[in-house]
Amino acid sequence: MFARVSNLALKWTQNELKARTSLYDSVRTLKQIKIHENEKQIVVEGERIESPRKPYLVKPPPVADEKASKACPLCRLDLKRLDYTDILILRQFINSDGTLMSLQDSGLCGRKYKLVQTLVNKAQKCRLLPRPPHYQVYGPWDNFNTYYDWPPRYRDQPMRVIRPEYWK
Amino acid sequence: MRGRVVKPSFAVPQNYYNLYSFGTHRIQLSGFTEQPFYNGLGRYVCQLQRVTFKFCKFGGSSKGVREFIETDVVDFSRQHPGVVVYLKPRRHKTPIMVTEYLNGNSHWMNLRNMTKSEIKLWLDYMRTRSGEPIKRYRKKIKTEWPSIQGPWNPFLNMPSFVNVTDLPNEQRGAFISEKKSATQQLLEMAKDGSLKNILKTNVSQEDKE
Amino acid sequence: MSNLTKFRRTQQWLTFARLWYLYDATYQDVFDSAIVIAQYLRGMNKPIYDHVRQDVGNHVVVINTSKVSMPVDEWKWRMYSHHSRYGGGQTWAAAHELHSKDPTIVLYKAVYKEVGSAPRAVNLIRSPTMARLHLFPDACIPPEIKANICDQIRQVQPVLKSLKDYSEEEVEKFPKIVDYPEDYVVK
Amino acid sequence: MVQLTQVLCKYMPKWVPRFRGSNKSFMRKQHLLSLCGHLYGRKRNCFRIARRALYRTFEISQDKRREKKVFFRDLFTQRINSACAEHDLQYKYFITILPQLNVELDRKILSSLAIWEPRTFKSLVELVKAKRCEEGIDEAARNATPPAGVITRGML
Repeated sequence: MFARVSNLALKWTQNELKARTSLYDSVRTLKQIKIHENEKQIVVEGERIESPRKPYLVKPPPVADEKASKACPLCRLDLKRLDYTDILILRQFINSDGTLMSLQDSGLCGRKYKLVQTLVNKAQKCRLLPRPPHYQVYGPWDNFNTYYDWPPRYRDQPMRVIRPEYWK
Repeated sequence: MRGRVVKPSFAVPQNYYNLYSFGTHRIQLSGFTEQPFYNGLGRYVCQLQRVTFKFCKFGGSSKGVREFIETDVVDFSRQHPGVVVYLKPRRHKTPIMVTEYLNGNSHWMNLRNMTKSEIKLWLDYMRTRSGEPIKRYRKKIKTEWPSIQGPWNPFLNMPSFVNVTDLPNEQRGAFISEKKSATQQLLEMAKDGSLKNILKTNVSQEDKE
Repeated sequence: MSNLTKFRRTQQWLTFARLWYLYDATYQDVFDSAIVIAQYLRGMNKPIYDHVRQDVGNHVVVINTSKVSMPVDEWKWRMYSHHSRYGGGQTWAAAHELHSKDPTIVLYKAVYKEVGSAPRAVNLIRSPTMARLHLFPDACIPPEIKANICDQIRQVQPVLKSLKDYSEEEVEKFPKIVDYPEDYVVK
Repeated sequence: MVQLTQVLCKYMPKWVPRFRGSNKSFMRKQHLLSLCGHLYGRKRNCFRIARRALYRTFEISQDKRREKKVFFRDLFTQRINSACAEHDLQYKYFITILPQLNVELDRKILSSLAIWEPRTFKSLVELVKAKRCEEGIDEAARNATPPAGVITRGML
């Protein structure tokens, strides 16, 4: 965790740091909200369930430098050219309804979290990932296939060609 | 270029001059070296078909032609039986020679004040021609077999499976990216075992206990 | 005996054969694929290409033009002008309006511009070349055209797969990078 | 204005009438008109107009001779480009790596090889691919699989 002392880390309390370090050691158990209704009363309880896809959880190879071994998963994997098209990776950082997990939940460092945030937004705009419930759709042009090209090629700038009053 | 070239309109009629063309590149006839029917490959056939000499019996300019006729014409025709020689005396006309070839071309030539030996040389020159006009050669070489391995064709480098599979075909049409994407890198790292699976390590610890 | 024997005549037919190419435009950029299509239409994919003496152009059959893609927001600001040749008859339509009206117009116009961009191509070469372009909004092609197709043009960019396109098993087996934190509530 | 027709027609055959006293002006005009056969309208018939047009053609052909070299070089480049694309190799790699293999062929010969001797051209392309895989400069080269049938120095 201390591989990079990001400003976020300073705000966390000691036990949270301890919680983050033991990220890989044991299998997590999740809580799910269960609502039971019978004639008189409604019971809401947090039920513990297994975290899904257990056999496929992977841990990057141990690194000699002790501090680096505790770095955030994406930094340890150092995948080159992580792009908005790698949705099987990005999918693991979003909730079931499509919104991005918070920084603490995602277990990423600040820099990688920002990168994943932009990539998830791009993927949602190109409709590769499911869009969150109240996603702002401005017009019919959002429903067509789009992609982000890098470096951006500004092909013949139409806005300079067409008179302003015709800009719908 | 609008229409064929206009030949110089001198006193001479048009169709006699067609074995020569001169002037700038655009005007000249251009082409490749050609032999009629691979002449000389199997055997050599003299392309000269007939020669007509027009001369004046008394004129001074036809003196050379008259001498040539007295001495050399008979020997020439004995040596070259395939060539027909016509002698046409024309009073008060300049001496000319018209040679016609097997491919239909003909050539007019003025023999004014030429000596006997000069006419002999010109006749030999005209005899050994192929009847093709003198041109500007676009290429100095010409071959009947330009390609040994067979010229290129669209189906040469096309893989054979394309004939069999019905298109659109994934393998033939998909985009080939030179660089691996992050997903592929992760899958390869997982496959070649460089990513240890946590659960396996945990299981081994429990076995040990 | 002329130079052109039977063998040489058929050899010439083979070399100058006019092929039919197929192009799958799913998730391909309109203008990049237009460049590639224009090249194939004019026969610039052949080493015997010569823009003056012989026309070595091919036919190109484009399928799935409705699934064609453009860079972000270009559907909105890419404008197409039209003029009814009467006074004040100039109108503009955005790409998404045209595309929803007729899915083949956007690609047709892109190829139209690209074919005409070659030197001295506009008057003579463009109209016969464009006649060799066949656009289909979806994957179904008339059988007589499908019988002619002999090769496929490689796409210009990867087809982006959304989460729905991945098979259930693929998603399941993909390595999981990090687990949920302690007592994380599944939203 | 310099009278050029005399110079141009110095290869005239022997029997064509010469520039003599009586027919001097007629012959001079006819010679010039003989060079304007490919022009249009009065430019090929009337002497004073034909002369100006003829000198104009000389200027144009002077530039065209320079342009022709550029035009044909681009055409050869385009042909090699499409021939390489058929073998899934980019033109820039082909044209830069060939000289390193001491294959100093220019674009004219390479394009004629691509048309008339396609097998030879294919072997040249595979030579380049093998060299690229061997050096592995960029990531694409490292990922590419070397073509079979190319014998390099270490193999024998």
